[in-house]
Amino acid sequence: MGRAVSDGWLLARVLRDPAATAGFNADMWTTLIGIARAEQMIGTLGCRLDGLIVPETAARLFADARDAAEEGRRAALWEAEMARRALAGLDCPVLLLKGTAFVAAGMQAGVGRAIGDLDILVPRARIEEVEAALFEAGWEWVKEDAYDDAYYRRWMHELPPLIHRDRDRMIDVHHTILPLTARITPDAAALLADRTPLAEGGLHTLSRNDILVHAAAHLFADGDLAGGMRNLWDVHCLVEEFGIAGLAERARHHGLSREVARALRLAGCLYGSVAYGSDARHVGDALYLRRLTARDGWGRATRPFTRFAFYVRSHWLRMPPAMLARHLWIKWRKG
Amino acid sequence: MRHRFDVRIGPVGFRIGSDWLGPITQLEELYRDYPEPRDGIPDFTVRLFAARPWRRFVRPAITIAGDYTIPDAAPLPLAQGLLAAEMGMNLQMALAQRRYLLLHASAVERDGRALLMTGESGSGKSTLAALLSARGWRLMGDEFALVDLDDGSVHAFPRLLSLKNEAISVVELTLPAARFGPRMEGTPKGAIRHLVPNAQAIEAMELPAAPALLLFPSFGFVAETRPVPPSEVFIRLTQASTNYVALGERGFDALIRIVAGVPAHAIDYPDTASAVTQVEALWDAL
Amino acid sequence: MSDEPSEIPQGATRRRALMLGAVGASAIVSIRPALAQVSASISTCEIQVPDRARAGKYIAADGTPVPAGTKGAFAPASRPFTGQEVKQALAGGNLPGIEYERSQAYTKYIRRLQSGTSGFTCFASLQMPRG
Amino acid sequence: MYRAAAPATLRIVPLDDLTAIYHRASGITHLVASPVPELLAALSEPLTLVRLAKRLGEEFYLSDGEALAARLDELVASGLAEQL
Repeated sequence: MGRAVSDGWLLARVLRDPAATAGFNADMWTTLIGIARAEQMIGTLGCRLDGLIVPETAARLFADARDAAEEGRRAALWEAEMARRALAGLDCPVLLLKGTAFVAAGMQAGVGRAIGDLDILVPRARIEEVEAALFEAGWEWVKEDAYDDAYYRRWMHELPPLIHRDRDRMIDVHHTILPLTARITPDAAALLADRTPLAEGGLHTLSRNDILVHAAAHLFADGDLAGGMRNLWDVHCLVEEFGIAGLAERARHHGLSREVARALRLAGCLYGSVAYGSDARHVGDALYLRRLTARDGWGRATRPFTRFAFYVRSHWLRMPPAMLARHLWIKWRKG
Repeated sequence: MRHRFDVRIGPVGFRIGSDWLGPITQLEELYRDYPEPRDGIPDFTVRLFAARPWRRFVRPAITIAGDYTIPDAAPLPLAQGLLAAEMGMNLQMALAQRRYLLLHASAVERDGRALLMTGESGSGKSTLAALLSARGWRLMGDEFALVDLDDGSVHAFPRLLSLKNEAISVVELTLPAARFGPRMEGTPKGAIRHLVPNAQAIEAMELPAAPALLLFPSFGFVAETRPVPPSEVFIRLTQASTNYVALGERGFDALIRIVAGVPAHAIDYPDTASAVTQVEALWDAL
Repeated sequence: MSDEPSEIPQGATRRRALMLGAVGASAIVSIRPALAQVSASISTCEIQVPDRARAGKYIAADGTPVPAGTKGAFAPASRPFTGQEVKQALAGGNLPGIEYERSQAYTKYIRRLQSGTSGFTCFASLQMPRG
Repeated sequence: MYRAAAPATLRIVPLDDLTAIYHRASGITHLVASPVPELLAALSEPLTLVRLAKRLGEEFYLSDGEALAARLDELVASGLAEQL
């Protein structure tokens, strides 16, 4: 490693080159582990370092993290299976998204990855049937208040979240990959049409390129970059595993060329994905990297002003100005 | 962070960072005979900090966080900094420990065999553990019993015992020579005073013990003991464990091993004296 | 089944009756995670105010349980609150169907819940980061 | 048609009146009463409700056939059995 870093860059460099941990002292290990936990990448790190010579205590922590990821994988796949059973009667395409798709398809991006809710994509025209079938199988509303519910239904790209009454697991049912309010409108029909079947069971994933487009859209056209290091690791793994043939055209088709290009550049900067233009940094990339790596050795979020700027930006991107104002006003009144 | 204290309790290493010196000084004093984390690498990090910068000085309030966090947990006044640190350590264990099946139980050892006592707080398991340690039992812990996932043995986690309200004076009388932390009034659980485990507990904290008896004490009834059927033990322990579900099949194996191999009794006791008698009677009957 | 014996072939062992239970009854209990479960339900878990151990106590304005009837304190909640209701209250909202001061007192009480009390598992599960 | 989870995915441990079952596919532990273990055994191959009742009848007296459907619904909801 070059200069001693103690922010997200430390994690990035180790994920990029596990051998960089050679000669780490106790404090560097402690810092690395603290940052990885805060970024919810400790499982990924544990898998990257598997088999390397590391201090016994660190090795135990990484083994624990791999165990945790394995149990998380089991639970995620089971939720997908129960959703499949619930929707089997509908004869309607069901696509797994994000982490669950990665592990279901056995992709590199899924190795050791923390997985939260189950995200699925279905045709917008079928969404009421899907909703009904899920209710039938024991999912119910996470009781949101009226405004949130109306907001979701009118403006978001998904149903309000459902939770299973017995298994306590949430499912997000999407009909496209960006909010309807976003200035960009991806081609949802194409996302569905070009789906890739999973080995067994009648579930699907997005096409390889659409998975990358989705990751980029989620990161830059929707989110406030929270969890960005993990999402860019996904991008890095996908690019390394499947390449980017036809990606540029696909991104253009969905109107997400800028986002995809930026995802590739930043993944290249952080993780050294075979450089797809990552050496030609664009204006603003530095600011993104500053936000993405804003952690300290105690796992604390740092650089509050940069974080806040990206938070505001995320809302700006999601909504027309007048609606944003109304949204923030209502949220503010609700405290 | 400004101030830092590292310690190992049983097999688990902690790093505690604090915006204030006070809690760190108390920890250094009370844990002075404890070792450092193995390899200098703690298992968990705890952070005690001021939610707002000025809160370091103005009515200082301690927010508890760490590797694993409850963001909205109520801040504690600086005077309760020691409690905040203990809560922070417990929280890391409860949320993220997965090398052992974690049972919310107190544990004492005799002849290499462990007695586990589990129940909701207020069941008196801390007090009983303290009193038994005064009678020659080795204290293994008053909060968590760590069940080894491979061989089912119980590992000690002898952190400071947290005594509450009436229990404080009871133990102060029984163990006049023992070392105590400051008495903290008006905590979320009333008055709390921490007891430093005795030398025997600290010296032997590396030694696991085979679980031999499992008790479910409850306070405030006429003295009575009854055996608990396996399925009830199974259910109770899944609820007494903070990580049973997270451990998957290994947790199932560990739990079945206890249910099948360790006799279990529920004991109701009117006062701690009779509790000790009931416990030792059951132990001698093994 | 009076003719039961005749149904049994010579030498066959006596058949055990299989109790299928009542239609409404339940024969399966699935173990729910305690505190450690990261994405625990926020719609199904519940918090009693006060919890069973302190049943009947009133809740003072600062959230501490006090003897029933204490002046200025609030009577126990008529029903347990769901995790979602508590979550919104913690975020600055009001517990449903309750006036502001009472809601504040209950919320303070819930914030004071510590590990070991039944509600804490639910309270804690509300706060876990979701991956 | 109903089919139980494959035996290889189930850890079945009788405790007393109740039986503990760890389901490897889901990572979920179930504590079950009779007739659940018997149903899981009988459904090792896919069966219709009628055939299942017949199969069980060869081995047991069925106290109340009405409840059989209810028990099957429970099995399906728990994921220990699948309706095909």
